[in-house]
Amino acid sequence: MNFDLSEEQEMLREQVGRLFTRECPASLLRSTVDDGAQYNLPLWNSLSELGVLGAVIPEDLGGVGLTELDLCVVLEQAGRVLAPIPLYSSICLGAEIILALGSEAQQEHWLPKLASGEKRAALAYPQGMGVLATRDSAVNLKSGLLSGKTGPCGDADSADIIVVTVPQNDGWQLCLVEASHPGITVEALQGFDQLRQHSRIEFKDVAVEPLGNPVGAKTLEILECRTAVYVAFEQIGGAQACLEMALAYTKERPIFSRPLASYQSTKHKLADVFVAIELARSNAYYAAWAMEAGSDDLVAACAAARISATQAFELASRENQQLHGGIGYTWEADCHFYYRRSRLLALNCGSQEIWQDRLISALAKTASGD
Amino acid sequence: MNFDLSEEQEMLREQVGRLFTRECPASLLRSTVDDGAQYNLPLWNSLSELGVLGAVIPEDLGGVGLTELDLCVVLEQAGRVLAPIPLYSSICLGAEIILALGSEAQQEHWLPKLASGEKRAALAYPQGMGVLATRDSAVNLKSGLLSGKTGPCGDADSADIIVVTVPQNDGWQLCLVEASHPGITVEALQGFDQLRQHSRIEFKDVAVEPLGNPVGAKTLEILECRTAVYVAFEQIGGAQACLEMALAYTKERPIFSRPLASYQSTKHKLADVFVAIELARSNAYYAAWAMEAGSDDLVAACAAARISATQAFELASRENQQLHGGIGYTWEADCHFYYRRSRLLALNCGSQEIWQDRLISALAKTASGD
Amino acid sequence: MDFKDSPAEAAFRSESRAWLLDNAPDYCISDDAEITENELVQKALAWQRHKYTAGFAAITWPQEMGGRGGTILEAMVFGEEEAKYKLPMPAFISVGLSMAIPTIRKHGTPEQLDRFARDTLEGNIIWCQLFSEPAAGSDLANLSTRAVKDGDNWIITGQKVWSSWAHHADWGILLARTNPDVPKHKGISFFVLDMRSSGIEVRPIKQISGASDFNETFLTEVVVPDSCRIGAEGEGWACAMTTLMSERLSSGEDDTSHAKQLIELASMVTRDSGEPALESSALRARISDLYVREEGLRHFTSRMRTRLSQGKPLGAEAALAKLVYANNLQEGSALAMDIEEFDGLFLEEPHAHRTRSHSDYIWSTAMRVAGGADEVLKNQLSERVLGMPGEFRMDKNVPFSELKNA
Amino acid sequence: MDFKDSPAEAAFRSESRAWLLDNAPDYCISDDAEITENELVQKALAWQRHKYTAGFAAITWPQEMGGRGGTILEAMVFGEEEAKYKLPMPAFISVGLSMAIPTIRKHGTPEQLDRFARDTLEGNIIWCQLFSEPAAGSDLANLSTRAVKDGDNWIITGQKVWSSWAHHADWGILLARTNPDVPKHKGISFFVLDMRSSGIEVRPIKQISGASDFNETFLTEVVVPDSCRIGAEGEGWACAMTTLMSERLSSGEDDTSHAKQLIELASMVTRDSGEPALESSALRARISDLYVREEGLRHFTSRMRTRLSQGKPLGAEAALAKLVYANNLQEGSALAMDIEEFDGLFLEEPHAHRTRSHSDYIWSTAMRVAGGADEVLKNQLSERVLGMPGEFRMDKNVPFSELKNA
Repeated sequence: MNFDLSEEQEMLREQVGRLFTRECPASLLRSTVDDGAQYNLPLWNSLSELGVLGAVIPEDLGGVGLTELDLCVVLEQAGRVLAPIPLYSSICLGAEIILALGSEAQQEHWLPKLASGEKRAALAYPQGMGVLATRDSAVNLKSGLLSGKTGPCGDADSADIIVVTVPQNDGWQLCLVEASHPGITVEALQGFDQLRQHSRIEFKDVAVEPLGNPVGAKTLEILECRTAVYVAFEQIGGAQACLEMALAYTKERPIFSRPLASYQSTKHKLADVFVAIELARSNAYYAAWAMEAGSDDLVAACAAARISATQAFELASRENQQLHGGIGYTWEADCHFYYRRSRLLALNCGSQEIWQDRLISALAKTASGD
Repeated sequence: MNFDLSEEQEMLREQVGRLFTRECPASLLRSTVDDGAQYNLPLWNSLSELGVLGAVIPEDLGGVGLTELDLCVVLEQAGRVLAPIPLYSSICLGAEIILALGSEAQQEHWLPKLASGEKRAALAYPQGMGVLATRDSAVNLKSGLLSGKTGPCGDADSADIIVVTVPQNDGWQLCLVEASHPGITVEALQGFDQLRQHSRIEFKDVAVEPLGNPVGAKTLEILECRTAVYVAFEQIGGAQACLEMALAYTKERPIFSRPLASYQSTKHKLADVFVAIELARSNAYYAAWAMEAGSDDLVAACAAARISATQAFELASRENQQLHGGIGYTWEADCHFYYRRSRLLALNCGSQEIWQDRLISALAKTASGD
Repeated sequence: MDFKDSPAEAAFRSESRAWLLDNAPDYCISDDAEITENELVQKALAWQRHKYTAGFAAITWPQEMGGRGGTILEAMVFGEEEAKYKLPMPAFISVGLSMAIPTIRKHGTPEQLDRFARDTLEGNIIWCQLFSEPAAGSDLANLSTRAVKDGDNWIITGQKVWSSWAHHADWGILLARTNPDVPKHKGISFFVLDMRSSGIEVRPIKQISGASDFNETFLTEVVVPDSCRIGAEGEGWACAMTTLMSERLSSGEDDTSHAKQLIELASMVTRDSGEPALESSALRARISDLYVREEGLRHFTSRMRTRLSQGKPLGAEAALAKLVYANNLQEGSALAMDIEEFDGLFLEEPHAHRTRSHSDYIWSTAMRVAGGADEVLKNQLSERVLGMPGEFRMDKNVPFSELKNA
Repeated sequence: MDFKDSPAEAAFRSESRAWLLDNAPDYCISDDAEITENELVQKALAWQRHKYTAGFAAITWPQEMGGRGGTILEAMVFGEEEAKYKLPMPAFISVGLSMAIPTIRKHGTPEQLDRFARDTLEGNIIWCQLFSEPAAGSDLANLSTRAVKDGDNWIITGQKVWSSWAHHADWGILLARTNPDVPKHKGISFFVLDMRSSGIEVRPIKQISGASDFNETFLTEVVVPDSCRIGAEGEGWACAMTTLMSERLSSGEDDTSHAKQLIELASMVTRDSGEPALESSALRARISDLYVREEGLRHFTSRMRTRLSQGKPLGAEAALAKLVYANNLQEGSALAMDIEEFDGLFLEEPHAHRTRSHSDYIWSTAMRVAGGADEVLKNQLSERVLGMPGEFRMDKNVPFSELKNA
């Protein structure tokens, strides 16, 4: 047993972390908001040059053929600085689905481009829950033509291709379409998180390519579980950043002539945050291992990672905001970016209630030996 | 508007409080446990002499004809010292139900005796949820004969009469029977709370008197709502006692050469307890008023009182136990009686989930104007 | 105990209701009205003036001050009825009526009271508050704005933050340090500051909401006559306590039941099963928790008002109201988003409630900090209500000028 | 990252499993066995002796001390396999192996180690711990048991509490104050105490569970030879830290998933609707919360063990394990009662799990306090892991004899 990052992963973490620290300072976040949450192309290119976008894409498809945990390490660092790039949308959703379900031709055509960062993908949910496998759908597919307006889709504005799920008979059909199709309208939404653009996508009789045959709920659940682990690492990165900001600020800020950090209420609050993060991190590591190993308890492992990461980020972002007091309420402080982001990540791939339900159902099934 | 106890109620509170402080010291609790949770007759008699047992029973039925809030004041004081007497069982359950549903003859026969404390009643639920109106029942009534073994029944060992609910067609039949009936076996249970004896009662073809006609769920809900408010006051009394014990102890106990009470973690913990108690108390006052006034929002008011009192007592009893450290873990300390009692009162008249469901259903109904 | 109006209260309620029905609608501003800040200010002052004419501007103030000489309960009754209309009452109204004048009344001279009370009541003065500084928030007494005596004047220099409406204000209430050589609570004095004086620069603070409701106010050698000092030199801390206690009482008055709104929302949102979201017991549990805290707070406030109306002193218990209110707001607005799941994060027609939940989730962070942070309020409750020992203080008896962070 | 055994670990696991299969059953004690305390003690010592003979008694100790010279991961593997049997391992075993001997090894002389190490390993010594006192729990350094030098001996007088198995023990590890005229952490020394010495009286403490698993130990002028002092005079605090760090690592090892048990329970309990309780999303939410904290802790422990196995130092992070474990136990046992509602409060056949939830709910209060209360652990995490300032201490440089509460 060896439950830690490998040396190579530690190096990757440092390398990616340094890149983000250098190229994604908080000033970039402020200008990103001013620019309407456009993603940052230079940052995207730097990351692409590191070669990490293709971490889990096989080498013969233009990727690096590393493990899921390597990609998770990148996500954690991106989450730490709130990097305004379509990493999650293009790689963890788009490439992930094409890799799982696309035909050989589709994989050969798109994955090298996604791995290099040259093209970008986005995923549109069929409705507003952040869940793939729902019966409720605002889009429909008839004779290969897609119509309707999707749920919120992250990074659609920067996407070259869009992946859509549509309920079909007893299962779901995943489809792929180029964003430039004339029957597509991308309508930007005003979101609570100001750093990642979301849109609804309206399709008017758009011919789409199927990504394989229709699939069942089980297949989609596994896809969503994997996705949720990537988000969990983003959340943990964000939570960790909040903890560090709060520590730095409270150690400096005097109140009643001693540092705010010297008050037991501050200490216990941040100890609670630390505990929440470490529990979440431990669950996330296990889930990443379970993905890699294709472990039997994949669903429970991923759900646990998702649930505890959401709790940790929510707590950390709130209490970081609180400890920054009046300063934290000013635009010049950085806490608010995390405070808003924590809400986005809590809901962008299924609410806590959805994951709690999945977790318990999976455990109950195991217990009854189904 | 006047949202406070009246002067008379303040006097009642002091009078009853003094009696309990004098006649129910913690040593009485220890001996009660040693005696197998037998109720304390001298204490019962003292309370009866004050005349408060009949607080809400009309004067022409041997009572005092005061308001529900007066009885609540007594319950709070009983809860404060964990008085080992069947006050709740006999008065808030037994007398309450007879007063609501009994025939004139039944009321005239039993209520004066219950009001004087000469006789005592107990309520047996048809199953193990602490709820009257359930379809699930372990007892059944056929041709006036009751059979089966009930859910846990508090104070059955001291009861002269037992009230039972049985599902009957679309409603429920409440029945009354004398405890001395030869077809009745009272089987004492080993309960988590060591100060109030609970039993299952086994009926073998026992002839019972109906208490009025079968009633519907709505009638039982109102009875349970009223009951829950009495329990809420018991809980608030218990929580308040925990807060006071914790304050007294932490102000005295030095840790690192200063009082435990001077640590901010202790201060904030007890501030949280104080807030929980005051919110619960405010809800409970309102619910007592709603009972008295027969207000439209009775169900929501009582459910809110119940839910917040349970939260307050649970929190207060746990943290009181925690703040007493190792001492609190010894039998000679008093915290544990409250720690155990808080669990009893959290479940003896319906769990949090049941009351949350009732609360939201009642509010949703109001909102939709049903 | 009675929640209903007494006959006298009921009569006053009818009177208020009738008067409001006739008079309020002209002054109301609908939610979607497009109105400039200046128009808002003028409309608020006009409404204040109109209430004054009719004797409703300050129910509990004595008649000789221009008030009605009524009871606290009457003031509550009028407030409840007034709240049914969308009337313009920006913060500067309460800075004047609930902070400035009560402080002047308690600590100032009769002349000072004459100068300001009726004018404030009549809507002739816009007030702002100049207390907090970058290094003096929770630790307000740590303020470093200096006031130096110069003949009959004070020369004041420093930086104040979080002053709303300072850019419109006629007068400000100001705390400044008049003596740095005594411990920090003892060297502070309280002034009223003519905002037209030279040397005052007001800059908006951009908030995390994107708006700029607050300002930084820079004071550079502003000349303030000694006649504008309220209370004795060094009595400023006591004055500030009067001011802030009055504020504490007025906050938390918004008794909107967010829980009830959430129930309505959750009964309209459907889950993938086709059932309303409200069928979920997990959601019911969360809404219940919010409801019992909101209702508990509402009834707690009634208990405190009853106490006040009986002439009993109000302790730090009032801190409870702000503490619970701010945390409920944060929980409730997060829950509103959760109910609608991913969709709940996006502002779209016709979902006006989302605008509210988003801004509440942001604003709650200010509420948890402003006017006593959660942590300060818990200290107050534990020390002043529960009698627990004060925090260890190393700044208590040290002259301000010798403190490390001064 | 790999959760599976390496080939070497897998081989050792097979070996352990095979040996246990052949040897453990004879020593097991079933849940419903009626067995006296003495029989339990003898059976535990016999099992210890048997493991020793086979080389499994102390996996990580060097062979010259009687250990196996194995790795921490091997110790974990053996522990996991051993835990599958109901073997008798009362606390005195770990007081000896995980506290007394590691402390003697680090701070004592070679002679002292020779005297105790192998005998402990062979199951010839029953150890007890004599650290806490009525006024020295979280503030352990506040202990007032006095040791006064008398030639080559120490005369020790004082009262110790919370010593389990003291009434059976052969030897105790003891902290006593050898110099009251220096600050409190500096005047303490560490001794091993022959429990057969005269002047020792052991009295059981009745606990809130009704049982008496712990004792008060009264020491009255007990004569202890100086050769029983471990480490230098005044080095007792450092010794105690060694002892307690070893304890911290061994606690929280019980990785029962209460959440999984609750799922099983809730799928068997039916609600009035006829549905299993587990259908409730409110309950699912509560069980989920517990599950993710239990699983998180399990994997956190694996991370810490990995660290140890890499020879990296373990910081105060280990405090996290005890903190989370104790609180999970309290939440989980309350939840077990809640699932069965009113019925859950009563012990009845065939509901053996209720016995467990009742005793866990009681025992969790001890767990939240013993070996570092929640609050102490949070202080440690914030100070030692997060680098936050220490609590203000007025006792730091004051001689013990001048402290108010001494």
